[in-house]
Amino acid sequence: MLKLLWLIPALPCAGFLTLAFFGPRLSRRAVALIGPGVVLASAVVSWSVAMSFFLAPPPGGAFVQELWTWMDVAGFHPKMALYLDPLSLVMMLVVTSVGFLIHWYSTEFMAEDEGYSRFFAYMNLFVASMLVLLLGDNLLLLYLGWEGVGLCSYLLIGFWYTDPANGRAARKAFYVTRVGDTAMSLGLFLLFTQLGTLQIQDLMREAHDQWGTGSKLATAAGLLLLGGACGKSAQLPLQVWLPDAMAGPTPTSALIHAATMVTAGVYLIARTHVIFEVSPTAQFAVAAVGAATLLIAGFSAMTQWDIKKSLAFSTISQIGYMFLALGVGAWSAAIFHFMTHAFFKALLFLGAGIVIEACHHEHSMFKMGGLRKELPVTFWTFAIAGCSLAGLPLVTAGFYSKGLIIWNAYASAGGSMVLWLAAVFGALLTSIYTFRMIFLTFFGEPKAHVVKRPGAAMKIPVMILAFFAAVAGFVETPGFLGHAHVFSNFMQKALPEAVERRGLGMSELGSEAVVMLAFLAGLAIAYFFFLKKPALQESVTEPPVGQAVHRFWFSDWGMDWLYDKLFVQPLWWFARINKRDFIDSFYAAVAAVTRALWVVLRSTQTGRLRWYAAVIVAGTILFVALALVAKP
Amino acid sequence: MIGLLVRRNLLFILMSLEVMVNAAGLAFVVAGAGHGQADGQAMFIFILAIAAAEVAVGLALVLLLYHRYRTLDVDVASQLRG
Amino acid sequence: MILVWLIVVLFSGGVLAWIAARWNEAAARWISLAAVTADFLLSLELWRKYSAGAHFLPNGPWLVDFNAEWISIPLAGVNIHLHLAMDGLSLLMVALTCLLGIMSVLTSWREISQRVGFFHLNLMAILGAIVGVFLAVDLFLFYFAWELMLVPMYFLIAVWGHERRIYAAVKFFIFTQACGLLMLVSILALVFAHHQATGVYTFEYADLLNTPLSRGAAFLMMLGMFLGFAVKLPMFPLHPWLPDAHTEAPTAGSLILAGLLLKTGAYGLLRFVLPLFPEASRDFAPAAMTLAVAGIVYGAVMAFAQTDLKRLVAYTSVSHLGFVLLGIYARNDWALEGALVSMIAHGVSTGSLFMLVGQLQERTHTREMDRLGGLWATIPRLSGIAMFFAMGSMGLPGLGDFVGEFLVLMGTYYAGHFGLTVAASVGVLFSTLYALKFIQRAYHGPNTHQWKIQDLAPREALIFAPMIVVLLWLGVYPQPVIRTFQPAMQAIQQFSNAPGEAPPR
Amino acid sequence: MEGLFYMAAVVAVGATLMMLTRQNAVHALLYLILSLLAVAVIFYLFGAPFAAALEVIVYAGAIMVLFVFVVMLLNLGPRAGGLEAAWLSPTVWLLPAIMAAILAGEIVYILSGPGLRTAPAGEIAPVQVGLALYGPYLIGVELASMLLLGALVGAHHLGREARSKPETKTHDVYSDVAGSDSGGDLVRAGSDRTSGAA
Repeated sequence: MLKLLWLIPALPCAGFLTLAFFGPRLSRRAVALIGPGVVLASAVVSWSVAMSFFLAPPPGGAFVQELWTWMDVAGFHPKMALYLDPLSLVMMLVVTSVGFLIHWYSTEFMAEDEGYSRFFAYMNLFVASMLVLLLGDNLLLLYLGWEGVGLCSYLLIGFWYTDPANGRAARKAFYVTRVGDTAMSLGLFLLFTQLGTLQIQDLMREAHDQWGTGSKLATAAGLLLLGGACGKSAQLPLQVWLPDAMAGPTPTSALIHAATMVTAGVYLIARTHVIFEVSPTAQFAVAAVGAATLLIAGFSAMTQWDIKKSLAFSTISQIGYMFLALGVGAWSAAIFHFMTHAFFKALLFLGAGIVIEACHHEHSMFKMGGLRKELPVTFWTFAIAGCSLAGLPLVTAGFYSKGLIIWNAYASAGGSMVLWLAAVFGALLTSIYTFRMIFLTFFGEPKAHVVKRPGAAMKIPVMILAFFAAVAGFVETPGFLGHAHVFSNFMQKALPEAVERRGLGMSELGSEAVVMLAFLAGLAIAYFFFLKKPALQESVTEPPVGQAVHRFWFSDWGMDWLYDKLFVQPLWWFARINKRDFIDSFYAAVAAVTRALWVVLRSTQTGRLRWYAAVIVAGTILFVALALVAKP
Repeated sequence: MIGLLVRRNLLFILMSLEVMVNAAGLAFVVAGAGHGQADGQAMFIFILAIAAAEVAVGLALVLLLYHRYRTLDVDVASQLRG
Repeated sequence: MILVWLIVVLFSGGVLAWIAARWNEAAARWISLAAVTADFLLSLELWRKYSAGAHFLPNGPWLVDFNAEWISIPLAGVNIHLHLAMDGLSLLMVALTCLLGIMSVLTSWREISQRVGFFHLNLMAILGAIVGVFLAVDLFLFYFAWELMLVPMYFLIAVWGHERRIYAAVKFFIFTQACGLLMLVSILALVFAHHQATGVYTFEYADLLNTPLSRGAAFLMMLGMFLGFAVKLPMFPLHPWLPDAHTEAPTAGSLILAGLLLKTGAYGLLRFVLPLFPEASRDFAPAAMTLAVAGIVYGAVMAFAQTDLKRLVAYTSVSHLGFVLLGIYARNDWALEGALVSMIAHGVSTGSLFMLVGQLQERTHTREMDRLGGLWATIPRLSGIAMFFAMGSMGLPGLGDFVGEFLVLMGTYYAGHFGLTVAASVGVLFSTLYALKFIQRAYHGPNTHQWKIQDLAPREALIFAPMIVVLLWLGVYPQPVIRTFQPAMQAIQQFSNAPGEAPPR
Repeated sequence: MEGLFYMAAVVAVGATLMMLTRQNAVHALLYLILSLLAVAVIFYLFGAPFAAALEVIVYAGAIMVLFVFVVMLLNLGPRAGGLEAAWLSPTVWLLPAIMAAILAGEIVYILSGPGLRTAPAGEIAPVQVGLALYGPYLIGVELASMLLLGALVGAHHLGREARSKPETKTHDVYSDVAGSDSGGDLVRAGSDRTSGAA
């Protein structure tokens, strides 16, 4: 079955081609069949490949399928090859399954939208490029998928192109991710010139052999790759684009900006973990970026009124957790959190989509309320996902994955007390804004009357995801709860084990207990603030300090304003003043000088005879004088 | 030569021109005499021929000019300006 | 003999079209189309024959060679040969010329209505001259073809151009002519230096290759030739003629201008400047590369600043050709291959962008982006294709441009110019700016002016099909192209005994 | 001998100066003729009788007569004289005078060089001149004749154009030795003799 590996990315690609060329002519039903159908087929193939991978694991724990040589230029010969190992297998399964559910959901969500076939074409292209990214055996092929995914996010964010605001948001997303991509390409150059190959596996071996730990080159390469990852996964310096990316249709946000694309950065760092192991500084940078981002995004998420923006900030925060896990060396924990996060975040977005659709495209949470009774299914699934995000102990998957990361943040080699504290405080923030969202939308007195009930195509995927959000956690349980390490054992082959550091001040149980405490505290605060006495909110945000802080957090810690001032304005200013291309004026100046000379010379021809005679005489005088002077 | 430059009347210009040509002829003859060869005078004859031709054409032009502009002021005829 | 046929077919096609136009114009178009297609088939056949194994002829790295007496003055000992020769590099360049030639004939099918015969004569003359430039190996013949290229191009812009065509045509002519003369001076200087050394006047490329030159003289000659080519390949300070020439030229004109004329500059650098003056080029390389990077960034920013569609695309060519120049002067295998691949990819992608803008202008009679907008609804097919090529020119992986740019950047990095690579990658970043602006202002956004225009007819869409296929093919599997370039590159490397040691095998 | 030379020289220069400053054209003409005759005397003193004769016959005789004809023909009348005065304001004299002075200075400087102090070495008979003319200078003579022919045709043509106006034609009596230049029909009908405006 492994031979069919190439089929997995090929199917969505074929879907894209058919929809792109013949889409407008096909009926809506046909498009609805092709779009999700292709992704379903790809999911089925990937599950069967997974089965054969489990049953008969290929030698060395990885399977390489070589298609053709991309280019062969004097020593640089990247191949178009697909590489399957536990890491890419898990990612692939998540992407295809969650992808299919979202496709199925959007058949109804986008039902009355006129760009129906175009939407599914882009979604299929996205799944295809994401799979190429995951399965790419060569960093260049990974880069191809990387940019393809960026392109699709641009196309899908700007899907409703009639509104220029969407266009601007889409372009902003593409510029910022492209900044990350440039950093990453520089990293690729560095890696190739130093280590002579871009084949990931050989690269890892070469990096391990040639670079001793702490070598400056490895740090540089690591930081450049981190730059690329930050761009794509909207981490600290480059996270401004994700909140604006909510301008796209909700299924897009669910698929791209929650489950799959934003975690591409996590995948990249996990895939090139050897480089980060070799240079501790780069690894620490990853952890630092992760910790800082999760706090900042956590605070900002609390102040958002738009339900999707709040979810976007929560995504940034959760990915911050994954980066933190990667930073401290808990590779499998990060991937585990990725899996659980994909389930409940996609579910949250889909739920939000239903809610928005129900309240006649109303995005503001404050205008919704009391939807508990009208949308029961949505409420329950949304609540499950919310609890999983916040980390409801013992029952939800989120608790396990986040707990593991928080524990590793303290216990593992790169971990420290500061990181642990940041992680715990982040957990508190997470539960606050999650329950704030749930209470605002579903509890309290109903402000908006429900316009549209979700149909079957929306409810079933949501329910499936809810099931996964709850169950997925039991694959990896902490020591005192059954000590199941199914997931990390499986990942063992691809990623190194998180090593405990000695002299731990705290046991895993203690850390889990603190996390539970944080969850409960968050729940209480949210309940107290947003359900019991809504008036209390004004009391916090009214005083000038509160207002300033609120505005500061709301605008993503002023990042937007800063980047706008730093990059966008000067460019526009230069474009405005230099439209006429000042180099051109040099040549225009040359033309002007010649014209001026012409005018001067013309005036010498007065037409009067005597003037000419005088000039002749002057000439003779001059020549005679010259002759005299020259005569020795 | 001063006349050539100063006078505005075309006739006077021509006359001063004649004087200049004559002076050249004088120079030639004197030089010829000085060296004792006849070349100077031969040259003088050529100069005479030139002067004659020049005067003939010059005066014809003067007449035409007068016909056209009714005056002999040389600055009037400056259409060839600029 | 086949090389001569390549040129003769084009010129005769032009003349025939001119004559035929007197009776009926469609005939002229068909004749010129036939001529260009015949040439294209010839070049493909050549490629098939030679791509198998690049076996060289005895006298140097040529695949096909044709040498005939042309001007010989026994008295002065001058014998200039009609020496045409083709190697991997010129083979592909000729193929590109014919491909874009077919495209230009097709696009001007409906656009050119008055004086069709004369138009096709000019078109064929340019193509013939360009093929001549790519094949000429005798410096005198090369210069002859080089000048021959300018005149029909001037007519093309001046007669069939748009509003400010005379200004643009004259500016184009002065720019290229002035620096062309500089090149002539350096050619002659080289020939005389050769004469001094060996006592024989020859314009033969092979003989001139190893003329002993003093350092200063070599540098000056190199500079003269470099300027001659740098103007054609719009290097940063010499580029202002390009936007004007492009905006004012008819679609076919700007297609040929962008697709081919710029390549002749790059080809000249590769074929003549690097091998003929190896040491001088090596000293000059850092300066040239800085100028190239300046060109990349400046071109991209300027493209971003434009509101006229064609000017935007013109400035993108400045930026892309900056990459080619960077690649040429980085002087190792990757950079050279990258420069060549991006030359072809640029020819295809920018050529098609010009065709698209031409079609758009035909329908909306405007090139100002402010007055366009929201066209995706009315013309989905044209907008889709425009999106594809805009992505191509942005260097999206999977399309031809990316392969070229990536190799060039890698080569520059390998050549030790870290700062330049970073600046160039920032240039790539800026390319996103203008590509997205191009799409946003023209196709996305609200349809403020209620454009109701008729979409691309299937026949017109068919024109773009080969271009899309070539760009994709270059992006995904550029191997055959690279393999054809390989021997030519080895020869050039070997001639210019580049210091960059052979990359790790 | 020396005294005679200096006297003639003074007369020539004086006459020329007087010619320059005259308003009336005829007066100027007469002064010019006087200066030419003085030059002829100088020729004679320098032992070039043939040249002197020629000067008198050709120059003073034919060319000056031509001038007189033209002046009479143009019939400027007294009023034109007044016009001349306006044009001769002192400032006009300034620039040409300076230039003339510089040029004169240069020439004197050149002539003041060595070896030009030559007294008249004796007479050069016309026969020597004739031999020289038809010896080495034969080509010169031919060319001179062609030149004169050219002048003849030119003057005739220009004259004819004037004739295209309704006038009668007269024949010019004098024709100088080297060639006859018709000078065209110069007499105009008296009727439209208006005085030319400046």
